[in-house]
Amino acid sequence: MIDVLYFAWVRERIGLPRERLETRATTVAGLVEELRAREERYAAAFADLSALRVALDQELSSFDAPLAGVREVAFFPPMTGG
Amino acid sequence: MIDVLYFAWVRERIGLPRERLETRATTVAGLVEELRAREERYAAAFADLSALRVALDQELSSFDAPLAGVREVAFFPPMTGG
Amino acid sequence: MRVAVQSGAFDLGVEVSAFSAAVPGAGAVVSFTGLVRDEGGRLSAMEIEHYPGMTETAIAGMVAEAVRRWSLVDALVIHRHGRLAPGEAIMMVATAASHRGDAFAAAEFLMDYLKSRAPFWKKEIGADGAEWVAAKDSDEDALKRW
Amino acid sequence: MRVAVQSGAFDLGVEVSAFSAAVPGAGAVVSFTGLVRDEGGRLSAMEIEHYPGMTETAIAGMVAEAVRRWSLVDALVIHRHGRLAPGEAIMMVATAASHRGDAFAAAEFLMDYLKSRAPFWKKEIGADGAEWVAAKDSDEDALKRW
Repeated sequence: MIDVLYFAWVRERIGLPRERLETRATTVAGLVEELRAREERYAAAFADLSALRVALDQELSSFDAPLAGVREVAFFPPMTGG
Repeated sequence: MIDVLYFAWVRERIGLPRERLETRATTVAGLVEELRAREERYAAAFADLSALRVALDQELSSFDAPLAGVREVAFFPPMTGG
Repeated sequence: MRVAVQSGAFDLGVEVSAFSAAVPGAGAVVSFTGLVRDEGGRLSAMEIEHYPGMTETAIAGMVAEAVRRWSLVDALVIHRHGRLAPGEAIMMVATAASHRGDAFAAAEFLMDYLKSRAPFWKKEIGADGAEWVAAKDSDEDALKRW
Repeated sequence: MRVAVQSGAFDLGVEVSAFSAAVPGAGAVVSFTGLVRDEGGRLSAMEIEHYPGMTETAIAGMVAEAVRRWSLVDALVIHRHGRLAPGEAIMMVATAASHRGDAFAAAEFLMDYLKSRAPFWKKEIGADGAEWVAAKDSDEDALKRW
């Protein structure tokens, strides 16, 4: 089981801020494929990965990173702090 | 007649903050020569022109600048504001 | 070094004053404050979403990196989230150092990283709807100078 | 735009607060404050001499130049003269702009020029006598980047 978090317009498009999932994926990209296949709203949210960022256990990571041992994955658009 | 002002260690070396002088000099360098010739304390203050700055009528200038029309000449070390 | 992520307002004057009073030996204090622009009256509010937990860790990491790179006496980051009105302070950074070069560089470094690497997302609420602020290429490019 | 050359102390917090409250439309406010360092206890006071008249004109010229170079909403310079104790604020600069790049650049520009082109001279009063602060080559060099 893995916690998946969504922020900003990713959260709005998918319609929820977080969910707990069972996944067979071994990489972030694999997880994205599973999500895209679930429902149209996921496919819409993950249509363009270049517009997305990912954090693994609250650290910025990349889509080809392995998921082994990861408890929390977060997807969000490029940050706009400051 | 011209007002001559001294600041910081130039003032301390010469021993006064300002004086009113009659000068025949046509440039700042000429005025410096006249001052140097007056007394030892002036010669000491003006020993090294590279350690000095000059302002004419409250604007930074240079030692080869003409004195025509100038009412106030100020000599001082490089500034240390901020 | 203090990092605060909060929904409540902060008093810029009080913070800058307290910060600069508590840096014995420092000769230079720089502060940066980001305000909600009104965009010529088109903006009625700004909503700032963040990633609780990661936000604090990410900012603390940036401050630690600034301390590694420059000779700092102290540093402070306060960043708000939630709904803010035009004119309100979104965030502030303050740095103190012996010399101005270190204080300025560290403040700019922290700002550049906060812009693009701290997990905040801004949404502008206007008369004609709400829109997520897009990240700017220029902000990403700004990171390359460090 | 305000320039103040004064012997009296100013309240940094009050000044920064008032400045940032009076810049409608600005998104970025930068402040710099120069403090008297205690130099590890060796300094008992700092005396700042200035050239009344020229000081105000020179600083106003720097502010005008900053306004020409960057897109500023407002700028403020306060610089003290006379006798100051360690820890006291010598001077401050504040700049406000739509974007942080302009606010930071203008503040650094003003600081670099105030250091080497505003007619102030600092004298450090210590246990073992008084000494005029020498201008640094690095401060003169800092002007070349503008």
